[in-house]
Amino acid sequence: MTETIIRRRVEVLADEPLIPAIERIAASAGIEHYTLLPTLGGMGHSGRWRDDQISGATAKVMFMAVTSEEGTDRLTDLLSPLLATHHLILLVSNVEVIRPQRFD
Amino acid sequence: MTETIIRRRVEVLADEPLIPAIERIAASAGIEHYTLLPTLGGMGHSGRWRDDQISGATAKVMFMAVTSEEGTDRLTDLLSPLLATHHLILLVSNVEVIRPQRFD
Amino acid sequence: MTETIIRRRVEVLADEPLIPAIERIAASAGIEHYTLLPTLGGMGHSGRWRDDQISGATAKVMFMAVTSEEGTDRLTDLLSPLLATHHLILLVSNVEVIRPQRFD
Amino acid sequence: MAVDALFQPVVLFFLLGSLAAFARSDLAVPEAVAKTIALYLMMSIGLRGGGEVAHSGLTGAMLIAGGCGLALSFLLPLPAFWALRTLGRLDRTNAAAVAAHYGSVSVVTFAAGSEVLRAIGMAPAGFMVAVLALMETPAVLTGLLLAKRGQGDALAARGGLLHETFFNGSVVLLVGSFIIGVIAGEKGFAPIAPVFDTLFKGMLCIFLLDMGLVAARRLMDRRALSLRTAALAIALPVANGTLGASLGVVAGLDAGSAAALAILAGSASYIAVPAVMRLALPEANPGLYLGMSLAVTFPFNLTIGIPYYAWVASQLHGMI
Amino acid sequence: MAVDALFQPVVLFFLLGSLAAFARSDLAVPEAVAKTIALYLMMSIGLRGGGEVAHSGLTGAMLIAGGCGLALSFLLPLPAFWALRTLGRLDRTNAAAVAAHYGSVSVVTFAAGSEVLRAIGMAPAGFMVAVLALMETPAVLTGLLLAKRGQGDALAARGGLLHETFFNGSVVLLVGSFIIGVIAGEKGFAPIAPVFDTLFKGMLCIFLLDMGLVAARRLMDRRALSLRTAALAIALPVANGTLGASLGVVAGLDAGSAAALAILAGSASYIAVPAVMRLALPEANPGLYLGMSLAVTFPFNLTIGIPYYAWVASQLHGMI
Amino acid sequence: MAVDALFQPVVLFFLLGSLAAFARSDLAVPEAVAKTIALYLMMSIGLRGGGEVAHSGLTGAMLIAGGCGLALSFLLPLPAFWALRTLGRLDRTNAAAVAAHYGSVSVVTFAAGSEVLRAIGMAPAGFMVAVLALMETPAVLTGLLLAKRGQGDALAARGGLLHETFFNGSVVLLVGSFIIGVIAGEKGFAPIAPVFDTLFKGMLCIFLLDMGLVAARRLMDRRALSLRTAALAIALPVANGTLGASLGVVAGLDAGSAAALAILAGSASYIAVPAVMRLALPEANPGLYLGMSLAVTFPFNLTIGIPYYAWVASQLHGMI
Ligand SMILES: Nc1ncnc2c1ncn2[C@@H]1O[C@H](COP(=O)(O)O)[C@@H](O)[C@H]1O
Ligand SMILES: Nc1ncnc2c1ncn2[C@@H]1O[C@H](COP(=O)(O)O)[C@@H](O)[C@H]1O
Ligand SMILES: Nc1ncnc2c1ncn2[C@@H]1O[C@H](COP(=O)(O)O)[C@@H](O)[C@H]1O
Ligand code: NA
Ligand code: NA
Ligand code: NA
Repeated sequence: MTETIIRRRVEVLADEPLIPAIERIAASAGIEHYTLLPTLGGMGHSGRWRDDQISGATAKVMFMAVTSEEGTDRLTDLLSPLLATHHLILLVSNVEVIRPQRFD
Repeated sequence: MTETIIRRRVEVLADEPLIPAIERIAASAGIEHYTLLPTLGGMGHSGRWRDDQISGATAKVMFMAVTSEEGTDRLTDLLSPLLATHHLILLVSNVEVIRPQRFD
Repeated sequence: MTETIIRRRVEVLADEPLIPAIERIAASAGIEHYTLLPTLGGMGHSGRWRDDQISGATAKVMFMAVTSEEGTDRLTDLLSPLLATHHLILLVSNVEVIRPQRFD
Repeated sequence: MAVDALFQPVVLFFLLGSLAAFARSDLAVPEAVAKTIALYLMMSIGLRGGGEVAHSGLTGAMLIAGGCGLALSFLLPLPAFWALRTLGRLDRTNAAAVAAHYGSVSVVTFAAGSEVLRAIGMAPAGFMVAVLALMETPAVLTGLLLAKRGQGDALAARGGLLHETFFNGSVVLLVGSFIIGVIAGEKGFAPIAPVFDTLFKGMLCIFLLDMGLVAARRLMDRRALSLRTAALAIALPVANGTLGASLGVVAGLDAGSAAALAILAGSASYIAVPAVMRLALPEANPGLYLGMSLAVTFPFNLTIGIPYYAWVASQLHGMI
Repeated sequence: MAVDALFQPVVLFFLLGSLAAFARSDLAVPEAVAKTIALYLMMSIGLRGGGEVAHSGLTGAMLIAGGCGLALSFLLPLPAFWALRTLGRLDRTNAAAVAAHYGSVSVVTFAAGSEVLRAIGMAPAGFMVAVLALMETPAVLTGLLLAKRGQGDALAARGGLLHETFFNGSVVLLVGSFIIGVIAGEKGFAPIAPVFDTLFKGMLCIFLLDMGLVAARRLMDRRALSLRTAALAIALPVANGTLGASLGVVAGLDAGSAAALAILAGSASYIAVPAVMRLALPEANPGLYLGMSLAVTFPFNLTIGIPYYAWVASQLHGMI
Repeated sequence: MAVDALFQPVVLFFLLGSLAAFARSDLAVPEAVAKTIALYLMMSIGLRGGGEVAHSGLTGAMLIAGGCGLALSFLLPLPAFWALRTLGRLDRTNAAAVAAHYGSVSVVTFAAGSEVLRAIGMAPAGFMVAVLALMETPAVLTGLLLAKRGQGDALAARGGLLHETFFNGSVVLLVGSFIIGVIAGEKGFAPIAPVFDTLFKGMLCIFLLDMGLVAARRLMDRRALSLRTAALAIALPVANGTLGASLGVVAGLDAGSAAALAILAGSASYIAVPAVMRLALPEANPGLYLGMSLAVTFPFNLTIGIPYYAWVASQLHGMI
């Protein structure tokens, strides 16, 4: 049986125009590898949004990175002051991977 | 280090025409905030489906909400009688958030 | 309160042309049911990619299946020799379901 | 005539799509584009039909055709339901859902059929587009009554399914474009005709390429179709189409319009009705009703049904 | 004239989209296609404007119009900011963000307006497309200064927001297509004219159907708009448009070009500026600025604003 | 001539896309639309080529051109493989994968090249579209033999890669549309010509705008290209194109068709072959083969290669 090791899955939901900035901040937290996932819409404190794309300004993208505990902490620390002002959602959960050295 | 607190991530995979109804049911369970995610296709007991969109009837959407244990229980109770008849998939997992008051 | 039972969520991120093969391998591991999710882009050891679709060759798709511990082990064993050569990402996590018999 | 119709590029692209899917090719038309072409076809059909009505004005034939269409859409699900229950051995819910599809109409079948009728000198009247719009929804109501499920459950739209039925996107767009066509008239239509008229047949080719792919993949994916239901997916359109042609001729419509009524009666919905059924009768199997209407009836109509309906209508018309 | 403009298919499709959304229909134009049509409209406007400039050559009127446009875009945010602060009771950041939208321009309003002007014999000069391009960005700079946030925070683009502002996709495409139009000239444009000229109005119909859906859904979704801000979303374009018409006439532009300048001044951005603001002033509420510009000002301009600007410009032009 | 070709809107939009990407603009053509335009271009090329063949009938030149094309596609990967191994210092797998791309062809390069040839009075014969289709796949087989990997591993398509190769979506669509063009003939093509003929060049502009964005972003994202491989991505098309022109002239083709054969030989696949290679040789680096074919060879061919191939072919043709 292949052995698996626990890493952290960090997910950040952010407005599309902010994604390049999120990528830069993640890199400065040592998180180089990530995947971007699309969304369709949602509802939050700032109301209902849809990915209407006429103005890409309100479309959101999910940034997802599997990384170490330390990487997660560094990213969380960098992002937490921005969560409220930039309407970001930050979620962290456990995930098991094989080839753990790829997710540090 | 920023402190994180555990909440519940509830995911409901449903046919696109049912999504407004899922939103209403979630609201009646006290879950006001959510995100909708797209899908491409899948395979289940009722066979293979693809998001061909000619008839949007078979496209599915993932409803995702981060909420409290109680909100999760209320939504699970409301949805569980409908799972079989409406071909819904309901998944619940743990997720850590900061600013926990936003996810109640 | 509706009772939930723990199953495993297996996620495989793979190039779009490989998805039919992943489906076949999953079936041979006894995993018949799954959902496919779209992606937008990402960054890994082999560099930055975007879903430009002109050549579908570099678009990636997320294969997601909720299954039993045993199904997960079988799939992990079948896929792990391929992870490095085929640039796959394999993630496993816990998820609670109701109607557990549907996720075996 | 029938053979000629088979060699139109529109039909050939449908065949190409089907063959590609059967050969397990990875050919695919992106969903967003296929959906947009469907919207485009409805806008174009509505605008052109409305323009013709603006030109011809309100006529008696129009009211007669509308009455025939309404009657057909309300009543066709009844014999279909009976056949699906007895010959098709379906349960009540599935039989009702399928019956609603066959009482309603397919916009693309109408579009392809109109092109064929025009090509053989049997152009239907412009108001047949209004009949098309009228026929989309009544069958859904009959279907729901047959299923004894006017109410729906916790997930069904509050405020009733009627809303979902009448404000379904494709119904709204078709009716709206028809009205815009009437208001705009010939002069208003001219500047947008390069998009909504000139491009029509080419767009239909791309759409039917996708329909071929989707229909064939659906046939291969689903095991919902039995031999019985597949046979009914051919028998129902033939019966309904013949009935439509007869009613049209008896009611005094010209041969082309009677043929168009036959095409409408013989066609089965696969855009508007499935979306409503998914909500109204969630226990009904989409593999069944989409398999029948999209994967069997549509290809049958496109290749054999349309020429047959035209032939029946012209024969009957010649007899009176 | 004004009434005529209201019955154009373009406007009717906008109404159809709005009504469908208000009736909670599920009608939707796929986002990818809506975005592509927006790109197409910019390419088409740029190419055609550039082609006309290639034909007419560089003229004095062109420089004057460019100067007027730049001045308007830089300065219009100032009175708007004041009105939004005092009458609209907005905080500094939100007032600055909204003011930037009203100083900048809407490409689709310009497109629809140009069609109307052409239809009533007041065709604007080709170089007004260049003025459109010039007016997109200066208002953003003024808006950022008003918000006292030239710098941005940790998330704001390194290297400054100016880059984001000037290399915003729609700005690049409009300017680039204009230059290509100038280089290609009439002869180079001919083979691509079937796409970028002949199809223009029909494509605009599809786009405005979507705009109607999006604007009405936004109106229903968001509670960001108060009566005060909604009223300002009508008062600001009227004031700005009147100012634009006056400046254009005084500066010696022909009546059509002065009307086009009025349309530009009266329109509010909902494509380019929101994307920049989301990055530059993330605390500003997108529900507010998109609600005002897209859900109130755009429909107002499309139906009432454009005919009004044309009327004002021709009246003022007649007076001198 | 060469300079003229550079100032076509098609090329200018490619440059605009590249510049926008290099300037890190957020301009983007939605993927679904870019993919659809690719499908459209293949349908259009196939239909028009088939129509011309239906008109001219089967000729000897057609068979000769087909034979030349097959030979080139099968054999060109051999010297390319050698050059990539020795001069490019690539390992066996990567060299084989890249060689397959250069033996195969680029549909869009052919499309842009045909327009240029037509514009300078060297229109290629209609059957060159069939040659294009013939040349897509043989190179893949040679490439797989060179990699000694006909079999594939656990993930490779069961039933062999041949299926994936021959039923690749773009191959199926091109061949299918060609056959439909032959069957439909001039009369069948007329009603769909407004879409598949009149719009062609405009659609190509939108597609090349996207190609410019994609190619330039790929150049910036990937570090897979060395100076050596980038140089080979220019040397290989020049060598292959010269060979193609010579073979075409020696085999007795007219100057235009020989030039088209040169363009095919000199072009490198970036749609069909990468999709197959991702499955057949997953260890090969897509950054390398897409970087070379899409980001270097395509822009080179579009701007310099096509005029060069036309010049070589006409020089050689004049010599005999
Ligand atoms: N509890 C939640 N669960 C899932 N998604 C959420 C939740 N809260 C917010 N979101 C998403 O994040 C977006 C921004 O949230 P907000 O800043 O509260 O408006 C929302 O529109 C949702 O898409
Ligand atoms: N075990 C599973 N893992 C992931 N997705 C599933 C699973 N079971 C069902 N699904 C998804 O849910 C859809 C409906 O399931 P069913 O009702 O079983 O047909 C399927 O088509 C899949 O997309
Ligand atoms: N640590 C990670 N977290 C999230 N996604 C990843 C991670 N590593 C790789 N990926 C995704 O997997 C793709 C292939 O990875 P690689 O084989 O490392 O190039 C990347 O382009 C990312 O989209
Ligand atoms: Na019917
Ligand atoms: Na303005
Ligand atoms: Na080649």
